[in-house]
Amino acid sequence: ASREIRIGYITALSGPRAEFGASDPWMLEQVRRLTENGLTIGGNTYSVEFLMRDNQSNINRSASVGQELIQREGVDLLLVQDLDASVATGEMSDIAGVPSISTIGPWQAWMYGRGSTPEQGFPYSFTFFWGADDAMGTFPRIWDQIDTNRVVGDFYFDNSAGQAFSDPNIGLPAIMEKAGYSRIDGGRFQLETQDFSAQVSRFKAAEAQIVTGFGFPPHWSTFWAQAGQMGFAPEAATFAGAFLFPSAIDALGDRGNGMSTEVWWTPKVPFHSSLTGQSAAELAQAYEDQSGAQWIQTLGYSHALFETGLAALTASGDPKNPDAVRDAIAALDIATMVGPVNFAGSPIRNVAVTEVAGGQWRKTTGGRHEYDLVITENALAPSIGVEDTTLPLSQLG
Amino acid sequence: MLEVSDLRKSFGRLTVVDGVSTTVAGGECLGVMGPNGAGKSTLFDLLAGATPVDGGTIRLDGRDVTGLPPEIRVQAGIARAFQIPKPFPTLSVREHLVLAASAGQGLRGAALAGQVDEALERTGLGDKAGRTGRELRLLDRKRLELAKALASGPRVLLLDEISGGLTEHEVHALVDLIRGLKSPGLAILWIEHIAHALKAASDRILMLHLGRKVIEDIPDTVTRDPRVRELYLGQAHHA
Amino acid sequence: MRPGILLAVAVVALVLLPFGADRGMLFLASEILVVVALSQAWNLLAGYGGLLSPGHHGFVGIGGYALYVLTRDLPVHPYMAIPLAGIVTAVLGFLLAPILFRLREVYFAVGMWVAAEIFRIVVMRWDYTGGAAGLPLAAARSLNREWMGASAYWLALAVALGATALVWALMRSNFGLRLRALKDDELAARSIGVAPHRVRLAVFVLSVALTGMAGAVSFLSALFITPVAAFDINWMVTIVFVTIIGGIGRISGPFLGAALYFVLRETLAFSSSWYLVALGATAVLVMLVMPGGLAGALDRLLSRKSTMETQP
Amino acid sequence: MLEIRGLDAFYGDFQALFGVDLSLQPGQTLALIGANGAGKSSFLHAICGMTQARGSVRLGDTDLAALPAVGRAAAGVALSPEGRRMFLSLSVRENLLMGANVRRRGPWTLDRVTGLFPILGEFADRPAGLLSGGQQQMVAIGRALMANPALLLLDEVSLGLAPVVAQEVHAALAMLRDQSEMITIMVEQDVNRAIAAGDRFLCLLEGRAALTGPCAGADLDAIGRAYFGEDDT
Amino acid sequence: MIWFETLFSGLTLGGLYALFGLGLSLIFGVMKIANIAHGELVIAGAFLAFAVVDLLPVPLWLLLPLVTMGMFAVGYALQSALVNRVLGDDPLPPLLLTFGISIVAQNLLVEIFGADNRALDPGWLATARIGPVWFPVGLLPLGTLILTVVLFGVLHLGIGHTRWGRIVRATSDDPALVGLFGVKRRRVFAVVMGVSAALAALAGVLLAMRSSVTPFSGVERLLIAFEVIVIGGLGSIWASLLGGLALGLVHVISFRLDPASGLLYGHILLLVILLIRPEGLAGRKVTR
Ligand SMILES: Nc1ncnc2c1ncn2[C@@H]1O[C@H](COP(=O)(O)OP(=O)(O)OP(=O)(O)O)[C@@H](O)[C@H]1O
Ligand SMILES: Nc1ncnc2c1ncn2[C@@H]1O[C@H](COP(=O)(O)OP(=O)(O)OP(=O)(O)O)[C@@H](O)[C@H]1O
Ligand SMILES: [Mg+2]
Ligand SMILES: [Mg+2]
Repeated sequence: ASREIRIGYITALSGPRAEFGASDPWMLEQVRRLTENGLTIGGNTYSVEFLMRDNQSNINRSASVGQELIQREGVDLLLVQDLDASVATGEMSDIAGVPSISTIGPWQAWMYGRGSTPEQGFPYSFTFFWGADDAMGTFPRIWDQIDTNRVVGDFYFDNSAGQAFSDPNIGLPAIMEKAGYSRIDGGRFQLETQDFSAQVSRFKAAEAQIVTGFGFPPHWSTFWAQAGQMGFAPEAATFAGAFLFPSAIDALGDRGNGMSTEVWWTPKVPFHSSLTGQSAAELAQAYEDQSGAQWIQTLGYSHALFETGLAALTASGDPKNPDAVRDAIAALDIATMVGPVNFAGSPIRNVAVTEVAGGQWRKTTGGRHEYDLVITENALAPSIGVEDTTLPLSQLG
Repeated sequence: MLEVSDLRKSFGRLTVVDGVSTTVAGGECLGVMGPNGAGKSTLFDLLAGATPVDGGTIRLDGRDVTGLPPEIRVQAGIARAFQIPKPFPTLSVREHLVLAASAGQGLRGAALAGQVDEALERTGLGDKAGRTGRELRLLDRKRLELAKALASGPRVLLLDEISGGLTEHEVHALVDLIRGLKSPGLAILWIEHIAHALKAASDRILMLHLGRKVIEDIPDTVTRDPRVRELYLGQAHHA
Repeated sequence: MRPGILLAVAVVALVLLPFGADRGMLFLASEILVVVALSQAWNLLAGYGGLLSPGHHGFVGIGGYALYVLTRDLPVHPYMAIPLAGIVTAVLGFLLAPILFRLREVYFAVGMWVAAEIFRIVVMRWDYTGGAAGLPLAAARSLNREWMGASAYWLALAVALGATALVWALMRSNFGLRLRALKDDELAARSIGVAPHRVRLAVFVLSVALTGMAGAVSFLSALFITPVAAFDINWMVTIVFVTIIGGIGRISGPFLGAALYFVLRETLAFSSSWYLVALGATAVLVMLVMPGGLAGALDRLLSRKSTMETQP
Repeated sequence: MLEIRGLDAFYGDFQALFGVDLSLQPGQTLALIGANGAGKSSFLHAICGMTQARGSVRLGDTDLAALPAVGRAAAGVALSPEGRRMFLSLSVRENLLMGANVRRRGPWTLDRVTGLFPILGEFADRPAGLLSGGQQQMVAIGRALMANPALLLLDEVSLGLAPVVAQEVHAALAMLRDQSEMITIMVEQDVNRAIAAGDRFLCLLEGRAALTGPCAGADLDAIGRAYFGEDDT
Repeated sequence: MIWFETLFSGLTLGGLYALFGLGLSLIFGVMKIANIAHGELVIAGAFLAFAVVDLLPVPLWLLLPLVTMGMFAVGYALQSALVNRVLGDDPLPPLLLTFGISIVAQNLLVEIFGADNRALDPGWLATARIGPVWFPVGLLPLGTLILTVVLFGVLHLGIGHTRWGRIVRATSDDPALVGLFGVKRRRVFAVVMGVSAALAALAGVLLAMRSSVTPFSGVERLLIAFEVIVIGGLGSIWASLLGGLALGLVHVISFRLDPASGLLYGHILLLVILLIRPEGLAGRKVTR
């Protein structure tokens, strides 16, 4: 048998989601250096070859690079850092019998979208990330910290994640109701939507003081500008997906101050890498120093994806045997850059649920960056320290 | 065979065909003449269905064809050779005729080949059957117009200035050809500016001016008519 | 006779490819064949029929979804569902034609594009088709894992060669003559008895049916379908690039265009956006120096060579 | 003066003119005649730069052959084209003003042109496409005059004109001829009328000059034979 | 009240749409070609504005003319260097050429600026409101609408009532003939493409202030621009304004009633209009 392990890595380096993959080339460089001398598994030393593929933010391209990696390159393990790509390649990995691990995408979207259930699971594909319910659960706890009339307007981008977030039974509507918030339904919207005046006027007419939902930065910036123009000024704006990256907040100018969001990872989380021993702050610092860019939330999860993959290969005893690798992933329970990733003890087959906190973007005074993400809520991630309470937007101005 | 009554057509404010009526029987050739812009080609457009009429009726063998689209009229037997030849640039001469015979008359196999060969031979295009429309010179383009019309197995044949650009000699040959086409099953309408040719081939001549019929009679009467001399033939022909 | 034998050998070689090639090559070959089939179908409508459609990606998507929904809800084998997908798209095209054929030129083009958008949004909104989240290929686990790659390849080959043979045969038939005449000059064609609606309807339905089948084949190996993937405008970008660069209105066009397209993609794919820049620049360049595309340039080259050969 | 030597004209591979020579003095009018397709329009097109041509064309001191069409217009060549070619979305006045676009000095102004063709003044604001054929012919001629040309090219002057209108146009042209130094080349289907209107005539046959000479006392029979290419024998 | 707001949003969005369509319809009217790169011209305008404000913080009143002039130059250069070379009887070469340009432009923007969403911060203007308290309207959308109407008016006058406009219309009517009148048609085409690109760029900057753009946003703008000119009808400048306003209204109303269907009702509107009037609302019948 060949003494080389081939690992495929799919991410978005170009296209509309390129920001999610922005740190990946750098990250891969780090991991390559770490595995330069190969891995010793079950007494054999294997050289490690990484094959990174850009899916161009395009789901078709994801499928074809997935095919290419599995069929043409014959990879032993497929790592996927993109929800759309993980859905597209998950089936291939199951059918072709090549183990895959993915991240960055609520696990419900990944599992239900592919027609499976927590009891059933999948033969070869795995994912680790937080769930839509957990992330959404942080939202009412953020709002509880400020004084409002508890009327919330919500609207969602219509994709698989958006469907999970807006699901009436497991999504935000149910969670808000349970937490005692009344809901003004702004519906789902499509990618090409350029106008949110309908939602703004509906929320304004109902005197909603909180806005929430899910979407991408451009959707929010359009909504937020129109809200300003139409004189709608809520006390809290907590929108999943749109405030992940500092650049999205920067793009809002002064009006980005006070946006609140779910937090997957920040340089402040108290976790360490199982590969390098680096702390989160050190990882972010290294990235910022070497790339000149600001840290992004995906930095932690990309790193954890490599950690999980390499740990599984090592634990398998025979990395060239797909079934051994698959069983090793299923038995995995390790501490990573994003906290514990535990497949072994998970009640949901093929899924390890990670922690999620809540935070608020605040304008810094003379710091390195224009905005800073301040942790304000940590019920599901107690190891992440709370820095401040959430402030109402009217106080931040 | 062809009965036309009170045909009208305007483009915007410009009335081009203004209440024209006539009949053409099988075996007959009706010559059509008139100054430039008199509405001759437009009259043919109306007969062939290329433009919708504004008023009036067209009957073929008693059947009203006024509202039918051009392709159905061809199938009914109204075939036309255009004044400005319109060959299909990428089709060969033979393909033009095959198309005309199959689409126009629904012919297949040997009957089709026979009809195509006959049209080629009659128009003297036999040696050019393989050329594409794009390669043809003006004269051959005009011949092809006629050949196409023949291949579609017409009952009414509309010929629009097919002799333009021909030498005297060729015009005589054309007159002979048209005379030879005459048969009880076919009515011919021929627009031509060369008066003597028209006179030689036609049984009657219809003179149009400003979209109206000026006169319709046997050729000798028409060419002697003072209105025709004034409006169309001009002083040169008095000599 | 010689070209005939050559062609037969080429076809046999293509059919036998799965026994010689590894899975990766086979997959690439299937991808190429799908693109050839799509371009040939588009070429039939645009190149021979003169109807430029920027909305064929809509039919790629419908074909793909037909495969997924049919195999989910009916006891149909996925391979059998491919021709059925062609029938579904053909019926849809047939129903749409009365609206679209009222339109001309730009209006027709925009109408086609908008129709594709409507397909996408409806599929996205419809729970029956899985909505925005998409559908897995329910029947995938019933497929033979060993032969999956080869079967997908053979299906792609069948659709591509079928499309090519169909175009070839049509263009040699009476029907092809009518089509060419209509494209050259509609009025003149009607004046010799060609019924434009019937002819156009026929090419339109054939073209979308082939497109649907090619779409179904493509999504067969994807194992998962989403509206975004199925109705991706990039299908159109690829089809237009391949057909026009290759030489629109020529049967060899889609082959030559696909060859260039995949050479570019395979050699430059790693530089992400630069590969697309190169693709666009190629399109610009080809239009500047050989507006007839590769096939046109090749024709001219060959005819020059043959006139040179016949000269003493 | 206009001096043309060995003029060939081409449409792609097709040659429409073969070595035509011509020379005209200021103020002269040439009647250009010939059968359908003889190359009359091609001759005019070759002079004004609308088709590929070879040979020398000099107007006064200017070597026209060296200029593109735009430059020839500026040098004083104006054409009233066959089929009139109105700018359909322009009004009659705007069509006429297009003629003045090259901004050459001279006697012709909007007022003088409408003085020559009063009906054009009346219809100045109508879209030119709505005018009758004869009226359009007047616009085309007026439009060419507006350039104050040194060389006026008139293709098929009386095409589509009622005989009485044609006579008016010819009367106006005759007046022009007597009043100015402008050189005119006129294509006219009616041979008799052409000979009457010109100082010299040139008869083309299949792209070649078949016969040329002064109009005064021209032999109509010889012209007829040259016209149809019949042998004298 | 809500309906007034909807109406207002619809009209202002429609104004922006009309501006997308205006440049496209100009090119189509004059050169009879469909400029596939039109969407990218819109986006390029926005990115040019980003580049300018990144380099030096110019105020808005200076930014707009700077970007407009810059993109005029780009349009002029594109036409004279590339598009002019493929103009002819066959409509396909210009189509594929502009298609190629659009792909190149899109991906060059990605390489230079990255794939991020970017918006232009119009400062205080972003949320400035005027009008009575019971019906405040955003100054930015109102300004956009007014600017659009003014631009349509200017173009209408420029095309219809100036020497330049006469030359453009004459060139459009008969490009082969205008040389005889001393008109260099390639230059006319280049200027027209420049104007079209400038209008597109202006629309792009306004779009970037209203929402945000990525280098990939061109295709959607192109479809909207095509819908605008087809709904309005080809052949008249004002038709684009009509088409834009109609489409904007339908979009906003349908976002209100059924946000999840996105642009569906706009698309259906288009098909219905074309079904009733195959030449668009105010289009001339295509005579063939
Ligand atoms: N589609 C059209 N739109 C507007 N006017 C038209 C149209 N077709 C023809 N005309 C006008 O109708 C009149 C008659 O044209 P027609 O072609 O019938 O004349 P004709 O008698 O055949 O002349 P000729 O002898 O020159 O061929 C002309 O003035 C022409 O300009
Ligand atoms: N654009 C063109 N392309 C190709 N051939 C052309 C073109 N224009 C004219 N010809 C050909 O050139 C020859 C001379 O044509 P031209 O138009 O100069 O003749 P003419 O004497 O003006 O005839 P008419 O009396 O019909 O106007 C003809 O054989 C014609 O077919
Ligand atoms: Mg006529
Ligand atoms: Mg002529």
